[in-house]
Amino acid sequence: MQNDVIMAGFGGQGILLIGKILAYAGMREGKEVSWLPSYGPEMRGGTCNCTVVISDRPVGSPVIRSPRAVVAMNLPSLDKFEPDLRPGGLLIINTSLIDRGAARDDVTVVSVPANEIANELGNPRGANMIALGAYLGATGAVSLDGVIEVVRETFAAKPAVVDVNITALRRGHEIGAAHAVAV
Amino acid sequence: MQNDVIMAGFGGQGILLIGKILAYAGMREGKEVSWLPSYGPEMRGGTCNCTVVISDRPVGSPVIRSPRAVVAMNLPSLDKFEPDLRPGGLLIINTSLIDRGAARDDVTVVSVPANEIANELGNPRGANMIALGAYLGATGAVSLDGVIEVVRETFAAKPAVVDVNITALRRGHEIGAAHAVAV
Amino acid sequence: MPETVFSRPESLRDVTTHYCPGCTHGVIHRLVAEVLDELGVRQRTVGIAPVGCSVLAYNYFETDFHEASHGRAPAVATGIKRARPDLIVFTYQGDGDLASIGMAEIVHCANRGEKVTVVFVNNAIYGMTGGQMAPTTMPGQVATTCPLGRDVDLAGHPIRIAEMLSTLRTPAFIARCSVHTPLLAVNAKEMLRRAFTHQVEGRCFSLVEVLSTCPTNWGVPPGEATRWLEKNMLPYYPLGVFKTPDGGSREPAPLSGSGGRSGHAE
Amino acid sequence: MPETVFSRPESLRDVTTHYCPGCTHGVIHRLVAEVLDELGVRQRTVGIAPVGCSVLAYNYFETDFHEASHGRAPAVATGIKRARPDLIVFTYQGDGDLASIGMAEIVHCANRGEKVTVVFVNNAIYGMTGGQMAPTTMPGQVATTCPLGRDVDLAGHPIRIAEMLSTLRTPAFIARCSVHTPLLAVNAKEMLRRAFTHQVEGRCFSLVEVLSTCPTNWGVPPGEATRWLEKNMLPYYPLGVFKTPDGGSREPAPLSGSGGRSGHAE
Amino acid sequence: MTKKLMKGSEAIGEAAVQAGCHLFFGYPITPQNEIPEYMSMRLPQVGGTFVQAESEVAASNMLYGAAGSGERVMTSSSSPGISLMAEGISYLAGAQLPVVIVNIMRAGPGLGGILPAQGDYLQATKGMAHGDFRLLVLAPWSVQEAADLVQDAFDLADYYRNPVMVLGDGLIGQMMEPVEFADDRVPIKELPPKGWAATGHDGSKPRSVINSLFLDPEELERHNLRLKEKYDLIERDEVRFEAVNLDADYDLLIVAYGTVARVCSTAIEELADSGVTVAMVRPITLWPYPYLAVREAADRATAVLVVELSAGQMIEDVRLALEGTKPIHFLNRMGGMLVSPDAVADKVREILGADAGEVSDA
Amino acid sequence: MTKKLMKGSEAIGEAAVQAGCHLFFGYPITPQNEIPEYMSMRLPQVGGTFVQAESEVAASNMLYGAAGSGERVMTSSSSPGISLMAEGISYLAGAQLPVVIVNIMRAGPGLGGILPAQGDYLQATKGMAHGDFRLLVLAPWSVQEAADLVQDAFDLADYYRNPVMVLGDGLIGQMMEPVEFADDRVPIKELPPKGWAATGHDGSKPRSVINSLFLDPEELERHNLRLKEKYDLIERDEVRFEAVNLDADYDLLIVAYGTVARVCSTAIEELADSGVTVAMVRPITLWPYPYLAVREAADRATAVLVVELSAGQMIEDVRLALEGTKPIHFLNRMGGMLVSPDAVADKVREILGADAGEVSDA
Amino acid sequence: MSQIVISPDRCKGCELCVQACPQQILGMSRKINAKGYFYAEVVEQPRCIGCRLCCITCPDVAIEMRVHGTMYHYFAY
Amino acid sequence: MSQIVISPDRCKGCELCVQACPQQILGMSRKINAKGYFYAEVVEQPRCIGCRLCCITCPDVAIEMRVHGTMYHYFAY
Ligand SMILES: Cc1ncc(C[n+]2csc(CCOP(=O)(O)OP(=O)(O)O)c2C)c(N)n1
Ligand SMILES: Cc1ncc(C[n+]2csc(CCOP(=O)(O)OP(=O)(O)O)c2C)c(N)n1
Ligand code: SF4
Ligand code: SF4
Ligand code: SF4
Ligand code: SF4
Ligand code: SF4
Ligand code: SF4
Ligand SMILES: [Mg+2]
Ligand SMILES: [Mg+2]
Repeated sequence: MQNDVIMAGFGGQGILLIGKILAYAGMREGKEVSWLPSYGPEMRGGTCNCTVVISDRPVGSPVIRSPRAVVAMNLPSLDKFEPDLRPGGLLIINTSLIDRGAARDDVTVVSVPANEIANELGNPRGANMIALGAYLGATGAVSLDGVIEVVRETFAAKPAVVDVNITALRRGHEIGAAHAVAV
Repeated sequence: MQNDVIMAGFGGQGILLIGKILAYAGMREGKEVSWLPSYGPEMRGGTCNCTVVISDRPVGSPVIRSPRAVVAMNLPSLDKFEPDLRPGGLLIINTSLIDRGAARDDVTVVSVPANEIANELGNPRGANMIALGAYLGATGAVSLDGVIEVVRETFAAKPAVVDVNITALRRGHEIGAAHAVAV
Repeated sequence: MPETVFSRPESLRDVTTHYCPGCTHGVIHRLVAEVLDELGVRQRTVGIAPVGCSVLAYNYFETDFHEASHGRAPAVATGIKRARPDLIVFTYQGDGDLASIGMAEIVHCANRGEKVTVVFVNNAIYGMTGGQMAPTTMPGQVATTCPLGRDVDLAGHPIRIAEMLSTLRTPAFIARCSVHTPLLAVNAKEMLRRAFTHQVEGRCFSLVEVLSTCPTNWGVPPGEATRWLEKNMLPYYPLGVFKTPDGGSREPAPLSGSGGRSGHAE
Repeated sequence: MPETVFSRPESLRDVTTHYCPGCTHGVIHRLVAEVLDELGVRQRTVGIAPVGCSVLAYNYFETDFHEASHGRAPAVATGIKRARPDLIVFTYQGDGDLASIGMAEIVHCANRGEKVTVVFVNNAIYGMTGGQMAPTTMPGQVATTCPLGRDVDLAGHPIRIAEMLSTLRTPAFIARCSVHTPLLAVNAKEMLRRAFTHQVEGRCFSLVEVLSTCPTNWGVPPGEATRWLEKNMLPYYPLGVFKTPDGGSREPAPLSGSGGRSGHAE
Repeated sequence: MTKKLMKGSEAIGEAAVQAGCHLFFGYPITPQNEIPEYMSMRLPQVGGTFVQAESEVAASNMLYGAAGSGERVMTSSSSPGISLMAEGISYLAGAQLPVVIVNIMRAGPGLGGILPAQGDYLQATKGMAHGDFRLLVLAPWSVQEAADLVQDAFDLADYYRNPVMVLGDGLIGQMMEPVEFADDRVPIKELPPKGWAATGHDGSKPRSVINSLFLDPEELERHNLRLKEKYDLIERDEVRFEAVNLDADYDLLIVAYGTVARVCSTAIEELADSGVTVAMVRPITLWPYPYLAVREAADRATAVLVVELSAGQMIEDVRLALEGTKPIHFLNRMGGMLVSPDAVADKVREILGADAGEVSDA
Repeated sequence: MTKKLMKGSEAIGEAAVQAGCHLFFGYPITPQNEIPEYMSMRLPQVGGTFVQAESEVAASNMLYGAAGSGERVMTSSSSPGISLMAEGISYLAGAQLPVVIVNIMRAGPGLGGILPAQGDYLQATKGMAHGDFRLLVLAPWSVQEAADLVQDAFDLADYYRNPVMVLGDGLIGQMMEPVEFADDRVPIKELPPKGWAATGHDGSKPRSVINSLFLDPEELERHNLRLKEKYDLIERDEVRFEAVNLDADYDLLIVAYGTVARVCSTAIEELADSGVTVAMVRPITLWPYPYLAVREAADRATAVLVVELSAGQMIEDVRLALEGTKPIHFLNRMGGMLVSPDAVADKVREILGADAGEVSDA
Repeated sequence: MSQIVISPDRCKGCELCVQACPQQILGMSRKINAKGYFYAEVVEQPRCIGCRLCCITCPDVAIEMRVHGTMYHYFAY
Repeated sequence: MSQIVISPDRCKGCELCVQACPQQILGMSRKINAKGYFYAEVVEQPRCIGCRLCCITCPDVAIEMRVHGTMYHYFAY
């Protein structure tokens, strides 16, 4: 049984970070994992994305042509990856920065106003955590607690950050859980 | 029918030059020819040599392992090439600078006090021409007149040099002719 | 009916660059393009892009272009100019490209006196590859290959290309300028105009070193970056003209009281 | 019972070199060997031979050696010294090797301030390959790749390495000397001693440029060659110390009345 | 021995450090910048030395000096940078210096692109530079294997006194995967002391000269023959490959290396689900190449499929192995495009559907 | 059209000049110094340009600029210098620039020696540098052929927009033989104008950009595919070889190239005198390689003998050609040592004496 | 009298022009443009003195200046 | 009192020592040595002032100097 997801957005939205946290938590749960960032010209400004695979068996291709899930944090990302999503797959859309809905009708769509919520929580940089939470809620790819553990360690240095991010994770998780899917 | 010869001596004795003249004359007589100089570390001081092949058929290997003739203008050259000479081959020794005779008894030896004669002729740098003459005399590889022609052209600029060199060639030729061999 | 007194020069193609927000590569591009327009040489100009953030310069200038291998633009320029002396040839190179891997090529291109123009963009960092130390990186400046800051005891001091090349005997025009303020940009344009003019008149090799910002790899916002350059780079990289073709040679003489020219034994 | 006051130094192996008669490479070898003896560092010295007539230097010195690729001896030296700082490391390089193909390596080795010593033998020609033009070849000097003499309009002026390197900010000892007369050879030995001493004391990079003859490719007898060097090279290649580690920087300042450091817009 | 999630580039760096690599000389180039960056941070912590060379040319020659001094040294680069090391690598091989060279391949030719490719296979295995010499070439397919092979590379380099290249691609350099390092790793070879190193000369041992010059042709020929003997030994003893499904009875054999082999393994699993059995030989040493393994595995298949991210490079070695005994099919992408498991599966079905005897389309 | 006695290096230079080579960029290296020296004297006489580059790296990049400007340009070097051009040559191939590169091979690896060898075969034909590209490689066996091939090289380079390498050895460079140049030579190809050259842009034609960078992988892949198509075309149309005695019925086939083939031809004549008939295929294009010719010629022989001045490089292509159909024997010298006609003859007798079916000793 | 025209879609939001304007009449919009940047806009056109410093500063040639009637230039450019 | 010893077989006949000797007491032999060079020899040993310039000049370390008793050095070396 394998979970894979492409997470994408503007550089600076903390996309690569949530991907790493997800992979790390997966490893902690004894799963086989791989994390692959996009690299190349996009790095200048533009968009960035990463592919995370979490599986019970050794990970074959770390490159996923048609992912089981896509987390789109901005419009270019949605335009780029929505078409590749597997039929029946999961599409998480950050409605704060994306003013269009999904074009696909054969996938589960979870709309998350990540930036708005983040601002509410007084943690404007936490939109990525909300999206991650939503992904976890919808897929259960790894346990929320496991991820929270990793977040604690990642930001061990700045306890303040830890708590706001955990709150963000939980808020996202609730939203995602409401659309729980099996992918 | 093929003639080939290795000519060797100190750098500065004009070895490469007489080799070129021989090859050039051969070409003029409609023969196939090749001229191959030694190159490499020896160029610093030390000895130098060249291999000339004159043949009726296209020249195969321009490198001759066991030559039909050797012209040794100094001791190191004699030591180096005498052993390679073909049985029955021709060995020309410049006795002015070499105080030993031939070690081989299965070859025709022509002893030429090239430097002495050159000095006699008031042409101290002409030892090489005397050796070339001797080789021509002994082998008839190409005609003396042909070579003289080439010498005329080669030194066209300095007529004085032409005459002394022709004289040197003739003197050498006489000596060589006295030992005429078929190689 | 309004007159447009400032707009995109003809020699600069109307495309969005891939440069980061506030990166002054964009300013330098425009200045070069304006000079080409004003000298009326665009149609016979061939540019040479380096390997660096400006690797795609060939997409930005409205002239023919060559994309050179890393550091070798001066050799490519030599090839072009020797093949077609009628062309106006310029290289556009970063500090890693020119001062590190391309050191031999720039020194020899300058020393042969190739009649080309070199636009040397010094941003004290390897931009494109993600902020590694350059030969021009400032002492103590943090870069991804000197995480604790450049240690001059291990990596030496920053190389000053304008100073070094101006000691060569072969005539040349060599200057350093900056674009971190508009007024200095105006001066930079003047330096570029002089450099290209020397080439147009077939006079000599010309090189203009332009101090530039790299907000992304310096890790500061563009506004900060201009102040960082002012504070850290300007004192070490003085602006001005270092060499003119008729200005004679600028190499140091032996220190007095040393060996001297004591002649023969007898 | 007579005392031998002059004989072959221990650091110089008792073999005949392949150098041409009168070639001063031999003198320079002996001077370096004498200095190694006198400093008592032979046993912990590693030399680096270039590609050039001195390619076989490893056969002539009684020390461990590396044979480097053409022009890269300073990089090899860097590798050795960084691996074994306790060793005394010197390169022995010709002018084609160091000033042409090896330009980037010598500039960066000097600029990093590698604590090695470079013996730079400038004979204004490519000796080993048969007399082609070097970056150091004199204007008008005939070489096999400039049969009509070096044309400065096409090949530029000779590069003065000592001058160029002494403009780098990183501390170093840089000097130029000659061995075409015995007394100058004595001075050359002194320069070499100072250079190696700086290394032994772990102080800085050091380079000694030694003017040398190439009778074979200059096409003159050895005696002539010393006079040719005196007449043609000395005036262009002044002897002396150009830089000392504590002597401060020697780069030229901007020419006055140019661009200047005009600050911000406001 | 705990698992860490590491980027391939960092795992390569850490593996080198733990293998006793004391010096690193390199020049930045995407997609392997994280290797020099990691080393610049890590080596000083263990008393080692990191030097950012002025170029790859310089780096390869710094390697020469440091390796000649008896230290364990490494450099890393990507395709164009490796080409710049060609002369230096020939010198390293000629002087028989043990060094580890990592090439994280990107797409070419020329500046090309920065995405993964396998276009440097022929360069690494056959024509790296002038003169007769060989590099050992190791090709990892995962971050863990990259780490393991880097450590083995140091042992092999020291044992054979020969440069060893670790040939990965952009994916290996950029992806993160769990890695673990043995706390008690032992060298895979008995390693003699480096008496040949040039570290000073007090007469107690013969003078050390690190050199590749032999002006006397007879001497140089003897040197060439000694090298050839060494290479023959390596070809005999160091061939490595991984076999997938060789015990099953399969219709088709896939030959692929590096991350591409991983994509193929996914395809093989998918095919298995749909009842098609496919075997794979994954060369781990690209030189020496597992000719025999490929030949024997192919003997039991009806056809062979070679999958590469190149115009067709390793396929030459497969041809040499098969000597025309089986049809060879070819699937490739180039320019940074990747082969997908589906593409492999489809190609396999197409081949098996078609007449197995068909002429190779490669 | 008169015969002149010329050194190979000079003949190569003169041939280039007469083929319209306008610029030469090079750096001295034995054993081909006479090429740059000749060009430095000759080019100015015809209004051309000679530049002594600061290095081979620079030379290959000057070539790039001059070729990109639409001129006929050449460089020459020897083994170590060619290795330094690796990156530059990959760029030239990637940007599809027509240039002629002469490599007068010397013995390696590393600094090696300065005497003749054939150790750069695999480099020239397979692994010259990073990325997927090919060079046309022409191998002359006489001074006259060297001159002719250099002139053809310029036509082939222009026609295919691809670098062409003329691969000779120290003998070709140093020996003197009679040469003649046609007064009225016509190009061997229809040559279109070089509209692609970057010579200024007045809008009358699309902007010219000489480039090998394609950051978009799909674009780069298209570029790689276009290159591959070109190479396939060259393999189809440009194979050249010389056949000796193929019409006779022979026991053994020799495969050799360059001056070595000449030595073999002498041996073949000697053997003929003693009643032994031996045939030879001499590849003139090393890439594209005459696989078919070698295969067909071998079909009629009992065994094949490959003779090389290397540890065994071209023999790989012979293996690819023969696919195990015939035993392959190998005779070689290295380090600057040369094969003698006698050695070849002896080897032939030994093989024919022995059981033709014996296992290859290569 | 001078008029500054900033093209929102060319702007990358670097704010250098804002910093450069001696009249402090440039500011950043609250809206994000197609590229995802908050772009610059003219806040108080009338106070513009037509010095062109903003135009000269902009790395992306996102700023044009038009003139109605004639105007005096502070410096040649 | 100084004694100059020239090794004929090390000498390459460059004549630099002859040129260097302030006393003009060195000359070239008429004989050729094993290497094929006319080698240098001391013509007038007694007039040698022990300045060592010949030794310092010789590129092939073919010249040694021995001293009988003590002697004054013109310069340190
Ligand atoms: C031979 C080679 N080595 C290394 C690289 C990787 N590389 C690309 S750009 C660059 C440095 C760019 O820095 P700089 O020249 O300062 O330009 P900037 O990006 O700062 O404008 C490097 C090392 C390469 N492409 N080719
Ligand atoms: C890469 C490479 N390029 C060229 C050569 C050929 N080469 C050998 S020595 C030399 C120049 C030597 O001149 P210099 O450095 O001045 O030393 P000198 O012989 O004058 O002492 C050259 C070009 C080489 N061996 N390797
Ligand atoms: S990385 Fe730096 S130099 Fe490159 S575009 Fe961005 S800011 Fe400019
Ligand atoms: S060629 Fe010149 S440098 Fe070389 S050994 Fe002879 S004289 Fe000395
Ligand atoms: S022209 Fe001057 S005043 Fe007007 S907006 Fe621009 S900077 Fe401000
Ligand atoms: S300077 Fe240009 S890019 Fe920057 S904010 Fe102003 S208009 Fe936008
Ligand atoms: S020591 Fe002085 S005086 Fe005596 S021989 Fe030598 S040079 Fe002449
Ligand atoms: S200097 Fe030395 S080599 Fe030259 S002649 Fe005198 S003794 Fe002989
Ligand atoms: Mg930079
Ligand atoms: Mg020299």
